[in-house]
Amino acid sequence: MSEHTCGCSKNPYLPEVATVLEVITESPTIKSFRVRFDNEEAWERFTYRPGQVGQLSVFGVGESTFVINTPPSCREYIQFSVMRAGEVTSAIHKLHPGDQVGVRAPLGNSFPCEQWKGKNIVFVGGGIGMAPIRTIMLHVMEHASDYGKLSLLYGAKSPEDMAYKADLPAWLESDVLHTTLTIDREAPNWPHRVGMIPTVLKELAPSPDNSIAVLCGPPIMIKFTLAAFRELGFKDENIVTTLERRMKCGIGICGRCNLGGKYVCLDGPVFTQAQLNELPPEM
Amino acid sequence: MSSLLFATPAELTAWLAGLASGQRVLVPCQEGPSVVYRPRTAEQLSAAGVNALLRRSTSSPKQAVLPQCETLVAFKSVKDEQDPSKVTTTVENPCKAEPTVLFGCRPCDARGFVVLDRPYLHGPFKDPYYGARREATTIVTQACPSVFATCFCHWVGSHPADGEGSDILFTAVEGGFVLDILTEKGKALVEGAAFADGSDKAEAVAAAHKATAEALAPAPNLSEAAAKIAARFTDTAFWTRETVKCLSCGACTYLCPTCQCFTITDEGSQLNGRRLRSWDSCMTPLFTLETSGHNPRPDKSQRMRNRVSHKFSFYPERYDGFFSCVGCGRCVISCPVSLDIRHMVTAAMEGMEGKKPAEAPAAPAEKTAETPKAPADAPAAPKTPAKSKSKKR
Amino acid sequence: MSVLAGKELRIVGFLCNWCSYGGADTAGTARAVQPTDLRIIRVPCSGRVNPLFVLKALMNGADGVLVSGCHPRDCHYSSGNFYARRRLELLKQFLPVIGIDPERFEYTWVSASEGQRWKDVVTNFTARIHALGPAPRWEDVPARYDMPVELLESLRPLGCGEHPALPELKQAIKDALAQGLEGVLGWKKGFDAIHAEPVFMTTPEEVDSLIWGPFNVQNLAVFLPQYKGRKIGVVVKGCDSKGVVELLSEGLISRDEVQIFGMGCNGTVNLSRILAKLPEGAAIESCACRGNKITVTAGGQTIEMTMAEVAQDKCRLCTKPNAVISDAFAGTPTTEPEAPQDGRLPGLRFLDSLSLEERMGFWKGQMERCIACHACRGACPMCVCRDHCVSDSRDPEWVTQEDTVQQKLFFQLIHAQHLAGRCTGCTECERACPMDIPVFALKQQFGRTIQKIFSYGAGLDVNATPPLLTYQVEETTIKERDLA
Amino acid sequence: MKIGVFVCHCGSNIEATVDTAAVARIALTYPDVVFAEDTMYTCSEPGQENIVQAIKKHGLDGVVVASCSPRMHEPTFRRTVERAGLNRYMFEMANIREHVSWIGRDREANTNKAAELVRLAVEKLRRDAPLYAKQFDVTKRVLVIGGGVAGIQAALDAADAGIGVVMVERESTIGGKMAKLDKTFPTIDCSSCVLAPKMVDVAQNPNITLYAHSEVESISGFVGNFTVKIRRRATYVDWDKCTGCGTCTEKCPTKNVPDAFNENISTCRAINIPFPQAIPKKATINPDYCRKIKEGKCGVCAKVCPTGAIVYDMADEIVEEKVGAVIAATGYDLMDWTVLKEYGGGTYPDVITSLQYERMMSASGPTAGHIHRPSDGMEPRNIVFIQCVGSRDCSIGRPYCSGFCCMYTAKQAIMTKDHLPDAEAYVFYMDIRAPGKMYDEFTRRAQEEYGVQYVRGRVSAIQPTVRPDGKVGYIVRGADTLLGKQVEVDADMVVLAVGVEGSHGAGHLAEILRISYDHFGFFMESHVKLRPVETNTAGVYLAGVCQGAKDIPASVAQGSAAAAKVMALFSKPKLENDPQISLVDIKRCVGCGKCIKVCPYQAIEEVDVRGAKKAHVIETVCQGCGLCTATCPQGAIQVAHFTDNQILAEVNALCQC
Repeated sequence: MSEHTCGCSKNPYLPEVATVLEVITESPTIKSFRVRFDNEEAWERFTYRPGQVGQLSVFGVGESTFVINTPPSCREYIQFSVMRAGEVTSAIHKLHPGDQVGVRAPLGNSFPCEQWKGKNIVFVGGGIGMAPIRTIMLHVMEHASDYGKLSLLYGAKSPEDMAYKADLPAWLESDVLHTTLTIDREAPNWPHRVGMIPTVLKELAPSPDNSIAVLCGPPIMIKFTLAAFRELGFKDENIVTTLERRMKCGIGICGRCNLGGKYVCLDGPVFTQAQLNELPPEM
Repeated sequence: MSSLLFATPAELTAWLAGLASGQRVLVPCQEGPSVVYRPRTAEQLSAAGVNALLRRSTSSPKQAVLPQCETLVAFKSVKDEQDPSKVTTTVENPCKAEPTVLFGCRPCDARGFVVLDRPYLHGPFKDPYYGARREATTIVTQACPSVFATCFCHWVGSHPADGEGSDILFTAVEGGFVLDILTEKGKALVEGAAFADGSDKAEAVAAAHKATAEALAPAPNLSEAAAKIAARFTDTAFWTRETVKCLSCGACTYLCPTCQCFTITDEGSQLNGRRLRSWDSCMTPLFTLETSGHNPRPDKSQRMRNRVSHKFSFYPERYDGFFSCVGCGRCVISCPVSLDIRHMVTAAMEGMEGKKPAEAPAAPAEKTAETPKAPADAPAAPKTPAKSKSKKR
Repeated sequence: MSVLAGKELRIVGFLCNWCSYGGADTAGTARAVQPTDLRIIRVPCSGRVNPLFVLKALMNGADGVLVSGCHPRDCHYSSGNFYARRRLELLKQFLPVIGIDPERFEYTWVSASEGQRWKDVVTNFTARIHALGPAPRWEDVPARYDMPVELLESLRPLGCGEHPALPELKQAIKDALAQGLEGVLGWKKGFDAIHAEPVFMTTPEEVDSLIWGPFNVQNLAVFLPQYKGRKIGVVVKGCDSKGVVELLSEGLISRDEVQIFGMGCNGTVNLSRILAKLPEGAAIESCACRGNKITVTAGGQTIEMTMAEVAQDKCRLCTKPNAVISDAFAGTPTTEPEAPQDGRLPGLRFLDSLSLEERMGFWKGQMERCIACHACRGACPMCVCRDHCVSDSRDPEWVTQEDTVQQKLFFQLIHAQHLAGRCTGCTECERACPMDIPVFALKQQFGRTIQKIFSYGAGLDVNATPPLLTYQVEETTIKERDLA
Repeated sequence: MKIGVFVCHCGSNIEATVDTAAVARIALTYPDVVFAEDTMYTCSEPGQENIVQAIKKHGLDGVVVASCSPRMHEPTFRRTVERAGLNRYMFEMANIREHVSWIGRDREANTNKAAELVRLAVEKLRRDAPLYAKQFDVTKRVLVIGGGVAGIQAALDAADAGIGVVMVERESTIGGKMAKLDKTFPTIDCSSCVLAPKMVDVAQNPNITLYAHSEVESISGFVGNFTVKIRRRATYVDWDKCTGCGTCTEKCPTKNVPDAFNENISTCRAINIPFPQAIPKKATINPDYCRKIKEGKCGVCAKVCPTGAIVYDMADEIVEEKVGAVIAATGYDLMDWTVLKEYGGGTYPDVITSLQYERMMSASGPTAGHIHRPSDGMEPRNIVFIQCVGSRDCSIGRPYCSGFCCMYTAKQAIMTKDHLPDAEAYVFYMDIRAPGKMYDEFTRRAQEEYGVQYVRGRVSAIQPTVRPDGKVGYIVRGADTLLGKQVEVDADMVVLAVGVEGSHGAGHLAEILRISYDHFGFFMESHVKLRPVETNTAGVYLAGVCQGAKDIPASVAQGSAAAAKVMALFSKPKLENDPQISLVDIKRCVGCGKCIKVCPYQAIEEVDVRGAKKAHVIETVCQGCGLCTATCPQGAIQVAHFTDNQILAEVNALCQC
């Protein structure tokens, strides 16, 4: 019985060492980090689907799960938008370009955009929830012809809290995407809408037939926006969202992120509302 | 290909001592009132003799394949001479396992490994550390000579002489032990052991197994357990009532041979540090506490609901109906408030014939007796209304 | 990162910024030559030094630790050193129980102007540590696995028969429920005849299931903080009532929300000792308790055992069998024996008989068996912050997740330190331990030291202030040593 | 994180016994250290500029300077890193001079120790977080407690600086002990001539609100925002109507009231005005003696009072004032000398205290300036002054010297010779303390010009005798250590220079002010040499004898000093707090209240957060001692810059075997 050493390259716990190429301060609490694997050969092999997540780690501090919010077509880097909240995210916020981090990706499932061919899609992003929305939206916009009418409703607390300021102009002028921006409360020289996302959504009143709703944001926002979508006639199986959960292994073994029999990190984080209704109510 | 061999206690001890020279031999050892698995050297084994080793262990042998704490990743960095801010980090994969013989565990422990194999090895991602140790470990199980009052392996589809998960199953008979070689690994282990043929003792073995099995109290029918316990999920009053006495200490999860949960934490610094995997318990609120302060399971009744549902409903739903509990009873023996999972399962199933989760009696909004709740800074978790849709089975 | 081998030892100093750090500066300015071993960590005040810092250092390779602050009454923050003096004196007398030589730790007072005195303090302390030599490392100490098994003589006759006043107690509870009490915590029969389990009785029928006897081992005070804001009752033995008193005195539960029912207790059993007398794992068919005899039929055999053989250690030396506080007390109180000369339980007695090195070996052996499940914390009525215990936190990170002996023993030290002056001696931590590790010995070491220094016992007076939360300007009962 | 390490040579102070270049090299191997160098003089102007450039060039997030003691240059370097744009708390120092290079000559050991101390500083810095001072608005008014000379001086100075003053005086008039004096040393100028104008200024200054016959009931809040409750004790006279005409005093039938102002050597009426220059010049009724109040009879004063100001059923009144700072100037009392049995313990009528003698000599005193023996009114021929009565006397636990008794005794002796030219004055003393300007000349003048006989020795006993002419005399037995022989004086009257202590009730006031005090009743200053008028409680200052025995010039100086401190405090528009304070994580706090019990400054209050009890730190009151952090079982309260993790990082850097 020879000593077994794990030659298997595919050790799901072993992060790829990557370098931070660029740090973009999106808002007082959100920064986006563009990273690229050091190992070029691994970088070439690396592919992912929109909506998949990755475990970004600062060595010595820990790992945390973030959606890869660049579309798969972008090959120079992958981007993670991180809101400062706890120990790991604060350590990430201290990173400078040139620092080394660990990346374990891709993990989890992705947005089932193949099934949306020919349908209208309503994207609704709340605060940091805009990160997963951005991934799938950019991917869908690249193949806009395959889909129907695309519209985005992006809400944040205040103008400073609005992320992706660099992309907003492009989204506003884009001919394939009808964009509406809103903030919770009145703010000086703010040209767009003011109001909570559910109320603005009801005003926009997108039609439910042949339409998919993609909805991400903090739990309280999802609760009311979901009700709004149902009021507008959207069926549960056409409403897609991503779940937030405490995660550690990210590969469905450590048992932490279970919702009933499903593991959010493996069977999710993307779920349709219909799937969620099947699972035990333990949000 | 079950071939029976016979070995006298002395022969078995000598054989074990021989194995100890080449590989790690884990045997149950008495330390104070508790029995734990410890590696023993050849001299210690021959001095102790096999009969002294045949004790029921207090904690499970899960340690053999999933240590309480191990290093998943070791990272080191080297500073660039010219530009010390430039650091090149290298990551190592210290995944190695020493060949091990786990001697003297019981059928429920062995089946515990089979239960752990499903999430650790048969999912889309294989766990290399667990896999390496699992492969390097040969399991020599003793068929239970007697049963404990807290044993209920027969509730969960097993029995005191179940060979599932074992490489060799030996049974104590008149004058020695009959070894039933079940797998290739088992066969490799007894190579050159020159044990006598034991096929003539087959009836004695069967008789011994039958006698032990009869000592077990009759088991309820748990075939419907998964659906019924899933239906019980929304009955918060039930879970609150059942967990009044629970201290939410988590001792049950640390003793359990099938608890798979662990946490990952980093120690040290980027220059020189390691990422640790260590056992974790779903019974502590920190298990699901999110950084925002929101906690889907803040109260012990929700945590116990998750623990029981995982073993008897979620796991079966995910892995073709197999329970993740092997009925060893350790959580019942060592619970400080003698909370009995058997009672919880049977009570949860009562009156749930044909019920679906939605139709479970909508319990009055029972004020959950739970520890001073950390004020959820995040807005209250949205309670998605129980849908009328029936649960697909 | 290490000391000069052979020349230096690892000595860690915690110096208060205002006086002692200044004193060290003055010594420096005066060019007062000193040995170089000491590494100084600056803290705002000697009161900032949590004894766990000292334990962390001594457990991880420090050969000596020195804490120095302002002279009493000179504290820049007026009372920092008064609290420090109590905590550090208590720590110093605690150290021997885990095999650390108390001479390796010292606290002293040096003012900013006493440069010469600081030089003498450092020189003498370093000499003392060099005389002691390098501290034994946990890796090199041979583990030992022997256990304290002594059976203590009971101070009073322990019984286990049916308690005559049980019906009276049940009636009192039923009346209270009738008057609107939401429920009363008690015990009922467990999954077999020798196990009892806590129950929250809300209906008269449930009250009938209340049992009172040798198997009522759980301390029900542990559940009280979870019922904050709700009016409930609790049935208490003598030791449990001390837990209730301590919770009340610290304001963790409010008196008007708890109704306390007491009855004379005749002692409870140690289940491991009963199970040891029965065939291994046998199912308990029946159990009869009469006088001081317990007759158990299991696995086809009938075994008789007396309370003297199987009673819990704490019950043998118990001096408070009747509730020290109660709203309703059923039956006549049992006789309360005089306080024993030597209140040590077997764990501490056994440790006292060992040498320092042997004690390290003892704890090493015990901690190897520990599975860090923290049931000892779960069962402790005083652990109200169990949901976010400092031992599970990363900020502050006192303990890592490694399962080494030091990390697991350090959790026990945190638990003992947090209970100093608060532990009521219910020994639930030891009973709840699935691996039967005598963890109560650490708490009792703090308890007896506090009894000796401050003649204070926890859980006896609702209006008492635990000794570590107050101070005397002149500590008559603390004999300080002077290094200079 | 990017850390820069600067190892200082400090000329040769460090370089002599520490290889700073090696320390810098080793520092480069520490985590997050991206720049390390050794410099000649880091604290010099070029040295600091070098740090600023390095921060900019390497984009440093934090700086470690290994040099001298942080008690010396931490503020300097904090300003340096602030100049370079970093937060001043992203900075740590390693003391490799006083704690390393200066105390040992073993270069190898010193270098290794220096490297380790730099490692401690780096590990702590890696866990430091930027801290920001908070701004609070200030109530620019000051409360002066005590209307003695120190309090008056402080009040006037503060009022002149435009600061609102609330003065609270316990007696019915300000002036304190100085108002009782006849003359003052060393110039023998009339005390009230000097003091009265200042008292009038206090009354007339629009910025000063005077509450006489009042006491401080309670003070809550913190520096910049104190809320003071003042109890205006009932005077039974409506001071708005009372004109101070004195008619009531004349007509009042109760004549046997012991006159506190005159140190009880005479009696006065139940309703009176303490002395002519009293401010406010208003009458007050002594309720313990007034027949109307006690038994409901009499009522003469109400009848005669021209303005009907008498209010027999007047009750105490609580008034609330908002102030930003407090100056305690509560003065002193004479200690209770009756414990000294050898001086008759208060039973001999002609053995009086210096203050009583002063009242006797005062023109506005009960004897209109004539010196008469209290027993029989005889003009004394031999007067003996005894020094250090209850001072410098360890046998009764009074070790300290009361400072100004030698000087006033010399003055009283001189005045005695003035009043009674042919009287003999003897002074028994141990050492004459005359340190001030023209002080020693003054005492010498008493001996040479006025023939006061100074006898160096202590008095062992005073023996009353009956002289042949039937009059009572007092044999004062003592020793003359200069002549080395026993001495006896047949004195007519003995004046004791009684030691001083904090005024009665000082301890209670200290607790209200949350400042410490010694068991003589003197308040404890923040630092006896460097901060004599400040206390450990922010916003509370001291002036005069309440802080320790001192004479009038020193008290006045401290009055001005305390006022100056208040002016400095109020000079900035907003008050900045020290950011090195504790902060509570309400998610972890279970509201057990242990931190509240141990906080020396009551800086932690219990608040209700969604129904749960939680602790909350008042930013301006917390002084950052960290006691709460060491007490909190679940680490829910952490003192910034000295959190558990920061100190643990240092412990782990040293002890990780």
